Amino acid sequence: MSVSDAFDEWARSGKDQGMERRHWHTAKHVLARMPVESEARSDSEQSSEERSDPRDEGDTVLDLGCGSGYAGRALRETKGAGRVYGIDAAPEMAHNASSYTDDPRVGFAIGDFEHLPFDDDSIDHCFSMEAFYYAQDPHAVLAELRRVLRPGGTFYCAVNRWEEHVHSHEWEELVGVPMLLWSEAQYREAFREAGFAVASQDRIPDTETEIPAESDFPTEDWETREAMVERYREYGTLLTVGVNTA
Amino acid sequence: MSVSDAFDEWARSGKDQGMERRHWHTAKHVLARMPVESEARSDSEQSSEERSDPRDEGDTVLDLGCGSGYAGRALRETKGAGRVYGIDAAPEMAHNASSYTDDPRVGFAIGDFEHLPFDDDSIDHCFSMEAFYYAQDPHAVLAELRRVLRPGGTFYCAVNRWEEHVHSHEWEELVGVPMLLWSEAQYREAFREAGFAVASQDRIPDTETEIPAESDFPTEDWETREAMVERYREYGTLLTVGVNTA
Amino acid sequence: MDIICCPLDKHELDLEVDERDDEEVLAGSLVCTECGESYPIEDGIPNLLPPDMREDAPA
Amino acid sequence: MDIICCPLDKHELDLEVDERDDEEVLAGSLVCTECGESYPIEDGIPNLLPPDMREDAPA
Ligand SMILES: Nc1ncnc2c1ncn2[C@@H]1O[C@H](CSCC[C@H](N)C(=O)O)[C@@H](O)[C@H]1O
Ligand SMILES: Nc1ncnc2c1ncn2[C@@H]1O[C@H](CSCC[C@H](N)C(=O)O)[C@@H](O)[C@H]1O
Repeated sequence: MSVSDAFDEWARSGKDQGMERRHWHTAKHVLARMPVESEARSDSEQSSEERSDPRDEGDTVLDLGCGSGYAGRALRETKGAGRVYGIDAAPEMAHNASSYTDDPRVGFAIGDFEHLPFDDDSIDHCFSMEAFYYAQDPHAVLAELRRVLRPGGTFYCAVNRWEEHVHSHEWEELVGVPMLLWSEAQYREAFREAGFAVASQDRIPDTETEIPAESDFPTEDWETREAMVERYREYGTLLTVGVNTA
Repeated sequence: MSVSDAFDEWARSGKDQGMERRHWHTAKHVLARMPVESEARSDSEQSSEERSDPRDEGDTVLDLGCGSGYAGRALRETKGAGRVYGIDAAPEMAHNASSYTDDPRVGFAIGDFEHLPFDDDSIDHCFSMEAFYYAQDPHAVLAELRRVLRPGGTFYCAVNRWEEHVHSHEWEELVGVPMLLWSEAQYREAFREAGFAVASQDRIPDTETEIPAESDFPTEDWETREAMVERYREYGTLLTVGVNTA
Repeated sequence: MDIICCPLDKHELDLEVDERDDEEVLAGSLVCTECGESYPIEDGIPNLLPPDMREDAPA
Repeated sequence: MDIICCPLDKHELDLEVDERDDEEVLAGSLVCTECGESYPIEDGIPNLLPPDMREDAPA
């Protein structure tokens, strides 16, 4: 089964909203850090002719593998982002995402993050949650991002599965599609190789997922309470922030 | 009284260690995010002649207004930073800091962050906690940082006093020295004007400072419990991360 | 969506409208001005996958 | 401290040693090869403040 077939099925059965609810625990902290501007920056020198440039109305943000599209909606509401685009390879995801908002400044498209349908230097910031590791060629994604991001633009790459996070290793088998498993250092190195400066990297704990009492273990998903605590409270989400220094 | 006279007094009475203890609540989260490398980066092209370059042994980090120097010690221990330099305008602070470590790769100097005694392009990352707002000319500090940081280098600027943080407004009067009071947007704008890309900005809550029970208020320092909760749990520390895109 | 381009060669796209309401194009296509590839719009959402990744592509 | 330079003109510094132990220079000075300004080292710690900011500077 292809990744987008798998996620089409998820979208049809409403799992996009389940992901939104669960991912929000850490994604909201990721989004809070993004330096998204709601107005034209004073450093952007624009002639009056260019006044219809979206940038006059705030930063343009791209959400890679957007799922239900919560990130774009949140950045419009909390930071007044000028424009937000969500792309997803699964058509049903993009359709669901589109049905959850009627904000004309939030747009969705079906697309592949290794073949971005955006002009060079057209995006200020890119966010991606729990999607990057589905890339068949992650270096191609980074190269595409480097191309579409403006100089100084940021890539916020958040994943719940990576090498150091031992409890995420079995996921590939569970989901049934191939998944990248980079270490924290590999993320930093690949970002740098693609022409990004690594601005930060850290683990954002999920302090909200409820963890049952000791006596309830083993549960369906967890052998021990200790492992579950480690998964959520310690590993949580790995965030790597790259800045396009081009 | 000058800023450095004031802090010399603090250092003599051991307040440098009190600051370390209190600031650590949020500073440790700031330090955890820093992409400090412990080994030469694969992207650094160095001839064999340059092998004695400190960079071969990991990143070089500068701590501006280092106080007790805890940040440099922590980055050596947790991330294997290659070299760490702490500078402080108060001689007694630099002397105290130096007395707390005998790591030969941690060095301290008395210096002014508006007149940095470092070569161009010699530093990978700069950290600064609760110091930036003492600058008489903050733009000069940013210009100096831009000069000493390598392209792609980061400036981690952490402060507990800023415009949005209403409970920090009165500090200037309490400490008796002039203190900058920028808004979050002013930090972003000044960074960009100085040639930094803003990679992130957020508030890091202090979840560790103990807050007395409702019945203990008013305390010496706080009228209401609500205000104290807001100060620590909500505002905490403002972190702005800049990347030198030069 | 004025910054949208062809996912293959990154050239401009021409819009061909089949159906629209007040706010947006509901059905139609985006055609690359360079390579001529056509990308369908359904229910207002453009499908800008490379053609060989589209659902209807022969497996 | 091989990346240390003069805080004023950013030129190289020459080290003049008055006293040292096995590991470091305890007392001495760093003299700018360009402007000639001298920066004292005391207890192993160089004072690289611009001269007019030094404690001993006339107020
Ligand atoms: N090559 C690719 N291009 C674009 N989207 C992709 C992709 N590979 C996987 N995806 C999408 O990435 C999403 C991962 S699930 C995460 C969804 C959302 N970001 C959230 O946090 O809830 C799926 O919707 C999947 O269809
Ligand atoms: N212009 C300047 N140059 C260098 N250091 C300065 C300075 N102005 C103030 N400082 C120093 O900045 C420090 C602020 S107190 C914070 C100390 C430490 N970073 C901590 O987190 O605990 C003081 O030690 C003070 O001497």
